[in-house]
Amino acid sequence: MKESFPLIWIPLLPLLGAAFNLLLGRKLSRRWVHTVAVGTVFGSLVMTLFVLRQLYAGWDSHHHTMVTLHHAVFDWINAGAVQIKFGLMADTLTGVMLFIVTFVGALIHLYSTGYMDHERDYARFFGYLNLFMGAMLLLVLGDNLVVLFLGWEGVGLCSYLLIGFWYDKSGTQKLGLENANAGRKAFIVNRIGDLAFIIGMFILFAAVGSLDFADLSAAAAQGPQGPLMSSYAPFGFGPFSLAGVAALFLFIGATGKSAQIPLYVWLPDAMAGPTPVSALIHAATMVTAGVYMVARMNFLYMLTPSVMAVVALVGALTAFVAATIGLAQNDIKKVLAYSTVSQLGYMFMGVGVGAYAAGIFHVFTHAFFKACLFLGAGAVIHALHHEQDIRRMGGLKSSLSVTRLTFLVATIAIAGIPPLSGFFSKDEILWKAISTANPAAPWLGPVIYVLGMAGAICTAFYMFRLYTLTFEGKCRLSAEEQAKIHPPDWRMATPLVVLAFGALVLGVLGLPGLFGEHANFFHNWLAPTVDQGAKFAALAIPGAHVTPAILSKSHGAEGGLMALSFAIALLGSVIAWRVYNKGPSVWARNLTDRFRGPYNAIYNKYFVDEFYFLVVIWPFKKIAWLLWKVVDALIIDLLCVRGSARIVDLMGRLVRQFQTGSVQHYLAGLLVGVGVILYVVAQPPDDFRIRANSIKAAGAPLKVLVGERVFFDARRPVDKAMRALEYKWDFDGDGKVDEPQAPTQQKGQKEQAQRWSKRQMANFIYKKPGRYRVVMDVRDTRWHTQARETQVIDVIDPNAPKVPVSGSSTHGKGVH
Amino acid sequence: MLLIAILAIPLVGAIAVALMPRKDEQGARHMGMVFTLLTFFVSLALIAGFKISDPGMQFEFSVPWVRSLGINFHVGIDGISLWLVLLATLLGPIVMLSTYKAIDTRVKEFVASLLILEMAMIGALVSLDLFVFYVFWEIMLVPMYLMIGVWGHGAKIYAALKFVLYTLVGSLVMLVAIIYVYVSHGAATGFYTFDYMVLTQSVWGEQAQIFLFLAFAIAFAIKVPMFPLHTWLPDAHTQAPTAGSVILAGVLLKMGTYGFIRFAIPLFPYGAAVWAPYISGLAVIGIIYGALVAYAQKDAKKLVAYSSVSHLGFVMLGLMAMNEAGVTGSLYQMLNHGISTGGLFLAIGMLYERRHTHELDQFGGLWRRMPVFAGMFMIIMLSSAGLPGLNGFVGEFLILVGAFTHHQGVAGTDLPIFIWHSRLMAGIAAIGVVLGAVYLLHLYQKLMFGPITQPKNADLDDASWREILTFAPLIVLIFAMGIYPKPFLERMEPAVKLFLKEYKVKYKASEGYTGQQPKQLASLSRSKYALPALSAPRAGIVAKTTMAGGKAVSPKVPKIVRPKIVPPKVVRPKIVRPKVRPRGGAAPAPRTPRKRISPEDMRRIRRQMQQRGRPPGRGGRGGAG
Amino acid sequence: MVPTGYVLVLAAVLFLLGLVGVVLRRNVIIVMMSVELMLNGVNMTLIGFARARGEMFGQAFSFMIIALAAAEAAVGLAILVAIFRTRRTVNVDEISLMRH
Amino acid sequence: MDLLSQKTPLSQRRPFISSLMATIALLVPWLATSVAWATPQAAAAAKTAPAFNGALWTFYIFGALTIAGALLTITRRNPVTAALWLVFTLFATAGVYLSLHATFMAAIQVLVYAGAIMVLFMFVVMMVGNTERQEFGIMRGLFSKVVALGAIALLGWRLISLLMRQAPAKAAMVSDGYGSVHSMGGVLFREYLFPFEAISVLLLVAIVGAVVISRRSTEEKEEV
Repeated sequence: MKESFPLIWIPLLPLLGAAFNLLLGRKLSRRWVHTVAVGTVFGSLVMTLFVLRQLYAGWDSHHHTMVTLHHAVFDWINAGAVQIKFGLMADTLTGVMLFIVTFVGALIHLYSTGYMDHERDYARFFGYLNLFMGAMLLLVLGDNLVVLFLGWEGVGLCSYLLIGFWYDKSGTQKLGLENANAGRKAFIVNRIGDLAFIIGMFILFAAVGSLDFADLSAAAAQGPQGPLMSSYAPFGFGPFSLAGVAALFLFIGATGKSAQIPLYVWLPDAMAGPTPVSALIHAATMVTAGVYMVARMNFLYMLTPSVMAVVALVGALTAFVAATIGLAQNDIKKVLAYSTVSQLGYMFMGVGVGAYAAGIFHVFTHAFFKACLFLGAGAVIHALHHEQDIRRMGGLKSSLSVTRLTFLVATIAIAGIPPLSGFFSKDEILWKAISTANPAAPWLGPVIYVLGMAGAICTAFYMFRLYTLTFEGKCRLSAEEQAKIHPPDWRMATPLVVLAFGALVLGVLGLPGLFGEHANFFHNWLAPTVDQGAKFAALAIPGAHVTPAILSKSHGAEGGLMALSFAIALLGSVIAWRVYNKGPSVWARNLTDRFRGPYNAIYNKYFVDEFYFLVVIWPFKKIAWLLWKVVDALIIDLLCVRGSARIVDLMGRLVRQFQTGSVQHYLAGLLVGVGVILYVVAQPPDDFRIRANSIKAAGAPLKVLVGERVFFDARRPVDKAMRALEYKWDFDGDGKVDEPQAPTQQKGQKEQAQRWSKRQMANFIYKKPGRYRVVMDVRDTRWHTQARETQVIDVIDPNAPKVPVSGSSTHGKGVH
Repeated sequence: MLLIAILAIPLVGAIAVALMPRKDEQGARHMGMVFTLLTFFVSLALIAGFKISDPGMQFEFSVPWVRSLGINFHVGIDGISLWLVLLATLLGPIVMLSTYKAIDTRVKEFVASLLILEMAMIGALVSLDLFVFYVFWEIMLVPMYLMIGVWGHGAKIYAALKFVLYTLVGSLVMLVAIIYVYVSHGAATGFYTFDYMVLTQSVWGEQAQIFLFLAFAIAFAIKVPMFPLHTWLPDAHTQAPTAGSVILAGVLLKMGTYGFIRFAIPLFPYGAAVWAPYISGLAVIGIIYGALVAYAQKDAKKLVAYSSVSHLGFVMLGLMAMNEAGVTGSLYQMLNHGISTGGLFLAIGMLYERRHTHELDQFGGLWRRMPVFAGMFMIIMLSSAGLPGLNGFVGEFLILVGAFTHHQGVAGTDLPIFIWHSRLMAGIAAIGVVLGAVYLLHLYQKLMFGPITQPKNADLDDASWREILTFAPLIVLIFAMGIYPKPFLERMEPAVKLFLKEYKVKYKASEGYTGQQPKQLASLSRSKYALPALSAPRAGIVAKTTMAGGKAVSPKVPKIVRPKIVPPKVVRPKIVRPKVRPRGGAAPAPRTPRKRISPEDMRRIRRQMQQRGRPPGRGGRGGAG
Repeated sequence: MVPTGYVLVLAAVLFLLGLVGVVLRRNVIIVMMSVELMLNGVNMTLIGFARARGEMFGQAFSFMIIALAAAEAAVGLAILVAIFRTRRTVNVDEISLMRH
Repeated sequence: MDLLSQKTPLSQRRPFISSLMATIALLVPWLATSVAWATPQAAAAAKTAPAFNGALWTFYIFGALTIAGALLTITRRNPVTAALWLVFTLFATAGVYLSLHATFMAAIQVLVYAGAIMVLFMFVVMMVGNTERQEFGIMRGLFSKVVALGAIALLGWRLISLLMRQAPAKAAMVSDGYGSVHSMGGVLFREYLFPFEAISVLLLVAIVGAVVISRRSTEEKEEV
């Protein structure tokens, strides 16, 4: 851990350049703009070389040890458990990426000064380009996933800005929204990838508690008991190992960024941006970020063979599918775009089978020859004034000789014809693919090898088709267009030459095992960082981890396979050369006619864009509109909010009817009220009941003995108001008033009717047994109401013989 | 004293502006600018004087306001409310600056209401007395209502009325809860007070807490606004003037979330635990729903309004995650939302000043004409979309991490986990981040990119220096808070730690406690507010509130003794047998005849009375003889 | 000697007739007169009970009522005149709005 | 209730004379009986002679006249006729008061009520002028009228049925000075002193009120 070198300056320099250009650039002359822009990038390149020297010094090729430069800049996010520091680190893997980014970046900056010479927003372009360089360098240098994510989304932003650079044009000439849409599509697809990436980060954080690569690798090193190996069932789906789930989510993020199968749709549209942008971002640097991330997290991926299988398979599939689409494209940049997607597929195939060094080496070589191809195409487009359809070009080798030569070298390299770098890196990947055994998916090796080889043939074919249609044969341009062709000036030519030379020579860095154990410089260089994963995996999942099969020892097989891939590459190239030598050939025409169906599928890119539109974009728009109009406007707003207001209004209107203003209506209401109150209040009491001998059973005939004094009680249960009630009793049912006895013998029915007493209780002695009906009349003097209550009483003679009562008790006749 | 100054300056400003002559519009604007800037600079002193390590309340000031009810004008700030006050005071001058060209009718009244609104906002943020909080909460409505109703455009009356009524309904529910708290606390401890510091020391029964929290939650949920209660926001925003929208989005929306973190959760921890799953569920729905509906909008302001629903859904999710990362993240996201959405509204306001329309279709290709404006607008848009390196990302990252690690123990302790599937919710909320990018890029593209379609757009002038000056502080803050959030986070940290520690203590105390009356917890460490010991006779408030000057003032609150209710003794009426009056027509017994007075005697008596001044003549009941 | 029951009944009838007049008639003057009738009914009740109890209070009270009736009539008619002057009508139904 | 809308014979058309004649027809017997009653001897004679209950017969006569007067007051369309019939009713009521030994009240009734208040009514009626045609459509608001009538009927029936069934409470014996000015003065200036003063204040207020209201109207006249 050496703090020797302030690594922050490598990304900071381009960022400062970007700030300078974006803020002040508009006002300054072009000289200022591009000197600052190119200067800062070359500054970073120099610093990178310095770092590489230090790394080289500390690197021991035999014992696979290296030195890592660290630079903890400041505490970034710290809230309780979340302690994220903004730290940078540089080890051998970073070294390689740094070199690619800065070297190719510097060349492309130089190239851009020529390419964008007549452009109006000159400063803005270079501002964005520098911003991109800064973000990419941050991504590569970050020492924890969050800083990597910072760079990750930073480059996503820059690709959005640069793709939509000609924001008011469709394509390069006519006005329209296409470029802007392409930029937006790129950003959103990247963002979807980033969504998965961030979830992966959270899973790792929840398990390990930190996101620094050092801590993560330490957690991975803890073997089976480590946090990474604990079982984890996200969203209820089956128990996977935590490392597996996190790795999968991170890989989905990588597919978004590096344009693999599900999320590659944005890359072909990204060609809407200026060609140097395509060269830098969509060929050399940004798209390789995914591969770098997988390589950096090799310790995580090695723990989960199943996810590595997924990575390899997706890579292989992408390689093959993209290559087939490439066959049928007629736009020079579209062909190169699909070629990039295909080559990225190869890289993921490499890292997917555990051959991280091979994958990164392919990134290294691909950066050179793909950049060279793109810049060559750029030179052609620049010369032909934005003509991109290869069918209308042809025969440019005479006018653009330098471009033709560099383009040819790069084409041979990418086709995979030795001794150029392309062959070595691609062959290494194919060799590692077939020779590595992945216990989780034993069938994986051969399958991806076949896919890879098929992809290789197509690559060779469409690359040479592109070359021959563009440069060979007779020129299909109109006379005056041909006149206007001008060869690229030095600023555009030198990068082409340098890159072509790189493509030619760099193969030597990664010679296959055939040439001796330590011949592969690249493998040894990356070993310290990349092979950690293998060691941890052997510890964590003994026996179940990905191991290079014994086959890798026998050089014979390797040699044979190398010859096979060379033959295939040669075959593809020669066929393409023969077919398209004279220009768009008739043979190709009727071939495509015969296979109309598949050709159509390939030409329309398997209708993936339309599929996505139908499955994702259209429903999204419809749901959004539906939610707004129905849920928001109708249900919540109209029904609940306005509804309650309307109810109140309705009630108000209802009550208003009564306010007529006419006094007499009010009086009528008053009278009704008084009437009701009087009626309710002035209710005479009516709950009279007689209870005798305080026997509670109401209704049942009362058993009383002859001669026994019977007490009758007419008090009402609740009588707080002490009503002025008067009572009259008739005990023996003879209709005469027995109680109150008349004080004086007054004759006549009227007096009897008059006699009322206020006493509520009375008593009587029955002489003869039998059944009597006691009648009580009650009068309310205040309300002048009268009520009558009856009670049946059986008087029994105690000394009469017991007669078995057999239902013969006749009514009224007592038994004597 | 400092807080009182910060509150007083806008008030004095408002009065000063109100007294100015009506015609002097430019003078009113300058006066408004002066006062808002003054408030801002004074509030900067807050940061200087703020002791980072002290978790408790600082700059406290308490003076008895209504002695008989135990209401003290008790103000103070801690880590949680410090930055929100700063946000309010920062947005003040920015909004003032943006109204120089926007408002031209009744400028004087506008500036006055703006200043009063600022005072009310700061008041609500710093008040530590439930009653004072409620008063400021209501005062906030009035100027906002005026702003939307008077200076708004389109269906402004409807929008203003809907805004006020919606918030009012909520706050009335809260008032009921506040009163219940006041009474029950008084009844239990015999010590009636609205003081938040004292109330947080006692814990209510489980059942009571559930309903009380719900009452508070409704009021604050409307203000946040959370998913089903949000329909007032789009209307209020589209019809409000630029300044109104910025202040409404910048600070007023934070009142809801601030209310949750200051009052609802600490006072009723158990209630918070019970309702947490539902609230975070609604928050997640709000995130997705807000984003989707925002994408479908044709009106720029409506789009940004719905984006606020989505962003504040994040804040609520973080809050309910109830761990350090989540709560700090939600606090930080409140600031971010204030800045980024405030900025968005400023930008749309500037476009409105030029084209007098919010319709997205009317714009297109403005980058060509207004590159500087487009640049600034892009930075603000990206901050709102949560691009790493800008402020939005820090907040959203913390919230999502907090929500994601919720299951590893709430508040870092062994409390039961409130929210089931917290990881699923965090996953869905992360989708909200993507949708955020979708609708914001949609907005940006409709406004800025593409060829110039409308002829009127061809001659729009670029951002003037005044507009650049308006955006400058926001952009500086966006970058500063994005790259180096340490100064902001470290001041929040102690307060959040204390918040969570107390939450744990009170949650354990209130679990299983089903009593109606609140019970006090002696274990809470707020020594400064030692409540009279349970056994000691009910002394007055012992809250030694230290004035900023260090002089201990213990406001004497009169003891209200509970009336002793004596159960009425039920007296059984004795039945008195009425004296039976003989019946029949016999006349009543003749009364004793009165001695007849001859006329001569009458004359003599009259003479005597005259000498003694009594009036002659003899009345009397029943007349003579 | 008049039985109080008869007096009360007569008073009640008088009162009710006044009530009918108030409720049914459209002309404000007639309504006012009906009110006077009702007041007379009340007076008669008072005096009837005063006579029944042999005390003067009833009559004193009805004396007050007459004074009151005078005051009420004065103010009522003043208002009536004021309304008539502005609205040219004494019909109860037309005087139903505070402002016309 | 179409009583009002029909065209009644001659007496209606010249309302004034018919009501005047009725008043005079009432005045003469009333004066005669009151004079007869005023003398103490007659009162004492009436008391002692149980056979012919003079008071009862006066009550019957004047009671009937009161009811008739009241009925006619509320049914006349022309307010002037109604006013005069009201005067007639007041005189009849005064007669009833006489039968109840309330001589002073009878005088006051005639003096204040019939004299002062009815004069005020007549004055206002004259000023307001002929508002006969105001009496259009009885049918308006029929619903509330029917409701009101129903309520009155219910209340009336209940009230009267209760009063009828009221037991004939024994009326207290009263001295012959009962109801005279003398006893009334005693009551008014002893027990009822405060109400007496209060009612005078009320009258003052009423006067001021009436003046203010009517004065305002005169200003308008200037404007008009």
